[in-house]
Amino acid sequence: MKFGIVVNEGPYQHQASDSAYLFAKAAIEAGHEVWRVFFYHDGVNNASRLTEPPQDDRNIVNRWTKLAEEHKVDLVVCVAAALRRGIKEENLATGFRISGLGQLVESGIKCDRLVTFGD
Amino acid sequence: MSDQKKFMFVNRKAPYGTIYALESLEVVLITAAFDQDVSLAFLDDGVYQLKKGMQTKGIETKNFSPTYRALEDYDVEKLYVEKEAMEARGLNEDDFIVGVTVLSRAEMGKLMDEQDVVLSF
Amino acid sequence: MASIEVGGKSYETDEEGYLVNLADWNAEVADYIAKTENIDMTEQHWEVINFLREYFDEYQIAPAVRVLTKAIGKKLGAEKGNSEYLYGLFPYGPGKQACKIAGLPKPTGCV
Amino acid sequence: MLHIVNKSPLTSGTLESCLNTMVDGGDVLLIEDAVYAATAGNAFESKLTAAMGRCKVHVLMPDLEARGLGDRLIAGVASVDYAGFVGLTVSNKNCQSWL
Repeated sequence: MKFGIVVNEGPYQHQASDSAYLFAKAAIEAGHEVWRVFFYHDGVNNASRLTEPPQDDRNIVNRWTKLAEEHKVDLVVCVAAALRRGIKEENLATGFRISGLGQLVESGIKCDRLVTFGD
Repeated sequence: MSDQKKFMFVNRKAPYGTIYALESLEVVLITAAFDQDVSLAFLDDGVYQLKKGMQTKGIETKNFSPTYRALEDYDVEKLYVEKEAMEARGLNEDDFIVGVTVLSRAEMGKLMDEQDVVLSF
Repeated sequence: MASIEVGGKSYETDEEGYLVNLADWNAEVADYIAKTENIDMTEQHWEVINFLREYFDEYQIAPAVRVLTKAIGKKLGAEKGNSEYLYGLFPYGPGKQACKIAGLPKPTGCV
Repeated sequence: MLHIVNKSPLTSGTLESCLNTMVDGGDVLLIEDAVYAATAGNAFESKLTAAMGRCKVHVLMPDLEARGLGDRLIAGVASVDYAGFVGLTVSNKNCQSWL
């Protein structure tokens, strides 16, 4: 099955981003495709390259990057939400791209299931 | 894109206290451009998003409620308000900035069940 | 931050030339921005610009091109409610270019 | 339809709204702070068990264990891991997160 995932909350502040990641990983392990993860609202902060968690904590941003590299997951950050919150090309982590809200709608159209994580 | 799906946007949060209501409206406007079957559902505190007479000068925030009236131009005409939620907030249809269809909780549940994609903000 | 000089007054703009403070807009500023876009404002251009400003005033959004086309057709007549006419006036798109001249926010939710 | 809820019923009306609105026969999955609803002795227990006649309730076990309540599961609530979560989204034709 083809999955789309929506993340509406920032990393470390809310569990949504962890839940979304673990869901994505489990879906891939079960043989499904995670076609796109769309980051909206404060979720755009998942894409900040400037994130530096302490060494004894999980690195949420790097974890997404790795998922994109290993499983060709398309990580899309909403441009309108990102500009509001200071996420731009220059501080975007590897594997993420900034694009329009149409990419979220497209996920709904093209994927068999769209699962949202947020507050 | 030729395939049309049934999209429902479920709004359960009040405006201004958080940004969800405004950013949800932004997605709705974009979805309309994809020629999908779009409906909006207002439940719980989401009903407050439609209250007319908002005056936001004092909080130095943009009043986005007039935008609900533009939805018609975007061919988004299915706006549903849950009756129980509306009544629990002391509101009635005349309090809303735009025309809506009031549904009972049971009717709302059934409508949700029929959707292909449900986005909740 | 960039800025433009019009009639001896300075107005803040972003890198793409959109006004930062929407309240700064006036007809002279519109004329100036139009020139930077290589557009000579005619009565037909003003019709669209005024329409956009009224629409924004009423609904707090700049309409999508499809919606603008339909609404213009309704208000100014079918011969103007089509994209050939609107793109004829604003070659780079009635969305981006006309909004800029009308002093409306930059459309960000683009598909 | 799969209904995903992530808030404690003791501080938010979300789970109650979900149970009141959803049509009979659906699946409910409790994740994140909603897992507290599935623990024996919580003030929402009777409402949850009443709903279990009309729908199937599942809890995301890793979230319950993380909160130190893995051994307090109300009888009749199904326990799933993330693979089970994925399975529920597959077996239902659509899903909704009650945010």
